[in-house]
Amino acid sequence: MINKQSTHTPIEVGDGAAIPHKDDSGLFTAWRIAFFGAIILCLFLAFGRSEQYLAIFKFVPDGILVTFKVTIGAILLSIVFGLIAGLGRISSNRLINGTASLYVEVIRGIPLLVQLFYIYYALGRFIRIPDILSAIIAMAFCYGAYMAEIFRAGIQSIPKGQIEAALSLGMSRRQAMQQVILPQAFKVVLPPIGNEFIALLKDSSLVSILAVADLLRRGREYASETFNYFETYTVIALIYLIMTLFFSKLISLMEEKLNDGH
Amino acid sequence: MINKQSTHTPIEVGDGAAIPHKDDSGLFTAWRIAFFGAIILCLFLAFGRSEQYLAIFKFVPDGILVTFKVTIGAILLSIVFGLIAGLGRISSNRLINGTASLYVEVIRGIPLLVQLFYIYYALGRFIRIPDILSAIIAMAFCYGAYMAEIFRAGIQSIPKGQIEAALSLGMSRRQAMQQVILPQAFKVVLPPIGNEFIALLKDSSLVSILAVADLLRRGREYASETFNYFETYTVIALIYLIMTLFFSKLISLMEEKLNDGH
Amino acid sequence: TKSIKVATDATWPPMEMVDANKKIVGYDIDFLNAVAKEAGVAVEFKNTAWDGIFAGLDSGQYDAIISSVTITDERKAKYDFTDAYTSIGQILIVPKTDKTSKTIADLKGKKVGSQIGTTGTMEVKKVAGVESKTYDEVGLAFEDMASGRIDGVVCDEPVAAHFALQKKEYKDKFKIVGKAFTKEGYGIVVKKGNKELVNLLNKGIKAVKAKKIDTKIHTKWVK
Amino acid sequence: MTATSRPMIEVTGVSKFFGSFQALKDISFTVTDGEKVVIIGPSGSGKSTILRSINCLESIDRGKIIVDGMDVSDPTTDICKVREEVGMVFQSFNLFPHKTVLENLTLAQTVVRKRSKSEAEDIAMELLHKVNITEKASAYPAKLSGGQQQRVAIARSLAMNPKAILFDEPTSALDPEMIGEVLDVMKTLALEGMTMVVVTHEMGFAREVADRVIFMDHGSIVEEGTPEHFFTAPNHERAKLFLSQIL
Amino acid sequence: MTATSRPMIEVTGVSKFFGSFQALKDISFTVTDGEKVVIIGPSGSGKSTILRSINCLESIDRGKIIVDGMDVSDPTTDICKVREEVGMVFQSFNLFPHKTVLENLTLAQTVVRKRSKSEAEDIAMELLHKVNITEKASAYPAKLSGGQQQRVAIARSLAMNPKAILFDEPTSALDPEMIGEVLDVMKTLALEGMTMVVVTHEMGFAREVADRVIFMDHGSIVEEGTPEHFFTAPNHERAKLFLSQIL
Ligand SMILES: Nc1ncnc2c1ncn2[C@@H]1O[C@H](COP(=O)(O)OP(=O)(O)OP(=O)(O)O)[C@@H](O)[C@H]1O
Ligand SMILES: Nc1ncnc2c1ncn2[C@@H]1O[C@H](COP(=O)(O)OP(=O)(O)OP(=O)(O)O)[C@@H](O)[C@H]1O
Ligand SMILES: [Mg+2]
Ligand SMILES: [Mg+2]
Repeated sequence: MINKQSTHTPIEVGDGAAIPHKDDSGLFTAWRIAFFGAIILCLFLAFGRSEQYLAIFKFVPDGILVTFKVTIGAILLSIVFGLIAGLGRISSNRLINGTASLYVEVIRGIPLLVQLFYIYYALGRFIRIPDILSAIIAMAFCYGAYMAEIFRAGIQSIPKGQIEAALSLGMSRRQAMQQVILPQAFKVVLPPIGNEFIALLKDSSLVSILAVADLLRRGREYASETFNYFETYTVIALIYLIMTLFFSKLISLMEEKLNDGH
Repeated sequence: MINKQSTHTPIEVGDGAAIPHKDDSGLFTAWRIAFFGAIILCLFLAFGRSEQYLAIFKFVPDGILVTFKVTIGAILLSIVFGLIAGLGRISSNRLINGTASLYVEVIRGIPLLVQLFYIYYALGRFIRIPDILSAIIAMAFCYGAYMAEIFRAGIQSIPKGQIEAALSLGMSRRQAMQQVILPQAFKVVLPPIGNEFIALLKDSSLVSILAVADLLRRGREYASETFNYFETYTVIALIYLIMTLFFSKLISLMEEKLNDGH
Repeated sequence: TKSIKVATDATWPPMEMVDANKKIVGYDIDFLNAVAKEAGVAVEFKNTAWDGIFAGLDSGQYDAIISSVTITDERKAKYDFTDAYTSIGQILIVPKTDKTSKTIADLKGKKVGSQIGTTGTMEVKKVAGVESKTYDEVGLAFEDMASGRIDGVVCDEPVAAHFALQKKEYKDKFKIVGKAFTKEGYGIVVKKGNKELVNLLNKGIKAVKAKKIDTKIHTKWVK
Repeated sequence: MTATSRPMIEVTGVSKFFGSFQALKDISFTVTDGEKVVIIGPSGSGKSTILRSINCLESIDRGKIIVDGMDVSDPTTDICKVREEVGMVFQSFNLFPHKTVLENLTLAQTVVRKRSKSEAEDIAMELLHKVNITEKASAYPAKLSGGQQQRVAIARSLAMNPKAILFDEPTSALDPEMIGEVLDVMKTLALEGMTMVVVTHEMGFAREVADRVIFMDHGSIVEEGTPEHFFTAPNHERAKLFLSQIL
Repeated sequence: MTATSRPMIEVTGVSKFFGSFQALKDISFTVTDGEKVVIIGPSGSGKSTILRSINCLESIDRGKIIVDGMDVSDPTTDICKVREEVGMVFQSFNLFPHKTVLENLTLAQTVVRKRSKSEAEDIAMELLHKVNITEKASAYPAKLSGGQQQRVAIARSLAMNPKAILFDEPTSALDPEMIGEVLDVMKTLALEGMTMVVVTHEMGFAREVADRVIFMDHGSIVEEGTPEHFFTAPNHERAKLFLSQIL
């Protein structure tokens, strides 16, 4: 045996939806059943026996838009935060490194929902920003801590020889980072960023608590007026499912493309 | 170069708090500053200049208890769900495998918050169970999907020769699983389960939406009566931070122990 | 004309809610629109979660709140109110299977739900021995009572009538017991010290009441 | 051929496909009670696959395998029963790393044979003595050398009192200095009359121990005969070529 | 010693610690303009460390390194300036895998030397011609053999018009059949008068090209002299032992 398996085999289970890879046929089939099943169920509900469901489908579309806005805004901003903090995490300056590490450790230690409340309500006292924007900032600030670790790991996965070669050609550290390390790290971090995107799409539902009129909020509004909680949440769940499955497929296709390339 | 780094280097960033490993000195220091800093800040607030904070600290302790109850109940139950679904995911029976894969794919495709609403209120229509228990079941059902993937990966990380050796000694599949594979897989899955525990501790804050009187709910109740939003959410965030940092340290120590063992 | 931004938690039918076109509608909305017309200001409504509705006023995200806010001493200590524009009371709703309970005190050892941060919650908490459960929206409390997880709900009288009478499932299952047991007035909330706005709104409220517009609105929404 | 002529393992017309690739092509041979058969052949010729088929670790697509009177290919047969009667020793030892050497030997005895713990331990110690490794009884496999691990694996197999043992290249994962100690144990077993089917590249062992040598290539049995015949005058070109490369 | 006696690299009393381990012990030597110095020594003796110190990839703890008149160990010196003047070629080539061969050569020219793209490309093509690999200009490094990659790395270094080049075992990651092509390029460079410091185990190259050989062991310079002297009659026991092992 000579113990090939160490006790520390890292098992990777992302917090996003399961991105179906080609080699996992079970998940692959499950993806299909889930995706097309959800779509068919939606159509059936919308045009089936009762008017109720159709009304729900008519009520929520602008919520989907807000969900996208928040998700895309937050992922872009979190990439910025994450890149800054990730570079901070590998900085040799103790102050910068310490600050970045503290940011990562503290943010990841507090529930997202609590942070949202905090940033939205508590900090609202001091700065005045429109609500969708502050929801985006709150989400991005939180996800930035995870992104930071992704960027750090991505940058550190580039062999040391690369930066040494760049430096020995006379480039400054900054130039070496920009021209040599980051372009290579970028490719490495794309799959985990894809995973974070899916996770963020799901977590964006938390902003509904802040009365940001996203998909879930629209559903809750509809339900609170019509009392059709069961029907409404069925539709909301299906719509989220279709969205996350769609994007996880897209990401899995992108990853394949990336691996086919040089 | 002979391209040592593949474009698919898996980067592992758990959804729990950052568990501080010995080899990451930045995070290690950050852990200390964050943990002891948070404790000192709590003490300072509680016994410092204003009575306000002390009142908050007196209001929330039963919420902490509920948070623990939910977290521990949900992690234990999710291990059961996860083990069943994980075994299903590696089953050669197409129906079982398909069902388990579908569970994993669908659950991971829907935001936890939506599922909590759904399971809590939808479940309530059919069976009458107390609120904390239904919150625990809802959380565990969701986390079970992630656990399933952890168990699947853990079991599949055990070399095939192990099960073959057990079978060729006349053991049944079930005996081989119980006596040979699972005890080995157990060691492999402990670290990711630790990570899920921390993630669950944080996500347990979502049950506050279900009117379960956990830490966050208690805080929100207090804030909505006294209007001291800033102070209350500061305290809530600090308490969560101390809890997650404490447990991530505990887990990191346990992992070390485990690796020191044979 | 002057324009003010007003927050409301549109999950409190029939006082404030979102209609099928996602417009914020309800008693309060009609009422404030009438007031604004009389006072000569324009109003813009903003849907806000009840949970943080006062925090938003603190941070200046809007100028006023009209959201079935009962005037209480605790609230008056932190915010300024207009004169009461309607008077209501808290009322108890229990499942029809409960034949004995008449007041909250009869539900000792049981769970009573209400929306977080409302006067209903405060009334429940006053009664020792009753476990208070708070919800983000009052509708979720009714859902939970339908699942048998709680044994009573306390809310504003018009809301109770709306919930208990409008949905068939609830009408079959729940009943209102007794009469309203508090006497409260709803007021419009503004930031402490904003006398100018309070005076303006009070002037409008007086005019609306004088013209009996409020009774028309009342019959439209509360029946 | 030594011993009685009661057939222990009968392989008749066995074919096996992996997808569209045919790993075994109409294989037939018989191993009688007490006989020692050595299977040799180039990599990928199907040697492991035939052993694994006998032990039911692979299902076969055509043909019949009968072990000690039980039809392995019949789905109603209790496979565990068959496996109890036939031991198997793997190239990669496959000891259970979470159990001590002693526990490795007692596990199947208690779980499958339902022996009491003390009885199982007595048997285990006796067998460890036989493979000359008693001092490591309470060690974990990771602490043993490859040769020691393989000897424990053989003892573990013997603890089930099998009627035959299949060896799949038992020495090819070993450093040269450890091969001898494992082969010695196997020779002792052979002398005691155990029925053995051995896949190996150790030609010295084959010559010395085998009653019969089977040469496989591309999933077929190309040549079969006594060691003298096979090593001195093989009929087939492929066998000649193989021997010239390996010797 | 060839050429002028203007010192290009002056290393004076340099010591370097990794934690408590001393990797360099009071090293002093001078390389004059146009001189070719070969450093040899057993693994771990500090050869790479001294090269890396000259190029400022390691900081030194004691002593002084002056390159082309600039004091490397002085914190006020512009390190990039020093590195522009001194090229470095690594054992592992370290080409940029996300850039084509041509882009590998033009990157630093445009970014550091601020040359225009077309000027940089002209220079690059000329150098690729010199290292005899023009046909791969638009290929990515992963498609090149090791020998080709190393030749590109040398060309990349030359593109900055360095006054000296440091080679750290440039051929030891190469398959034997590719070593020649890289050494040929280095010999051409030497003939053209480039100042070179070469760490290598290629004794043939050292004999043929070196003006001086420095032998290091355990962080110290143990012996220094002409190749004839060193290879035929080294003074020190350690040098003798090393030569006997390597030749
Ligand atoms: N699980 C499998 N799936 C697909 N093909 C397989 C599988 N197992 C074996 N094969 C193929 O079947 C053929 C026979 O394999 P087998 O392992 O029996 O060869 P072998 O004679 O034991 O070779 P070696 O000396 O390398 O162990 C090989 O071509 C192999 O690639
Ligand atoms: N970053 C480092 N941290 C700690 N020790 C180091 C580091 N780099 C080098 N060393 C140590 O310094 C000593 C000299 O290393 P160096 O790489 O200079 O040796 P070398 O002569 O180039 O050997 P080789 O022929 O193996 O390349 C070695 O003992 C090495 O272990
Ligand atoms: Mg084999
Ligand atoms: Mg070196």
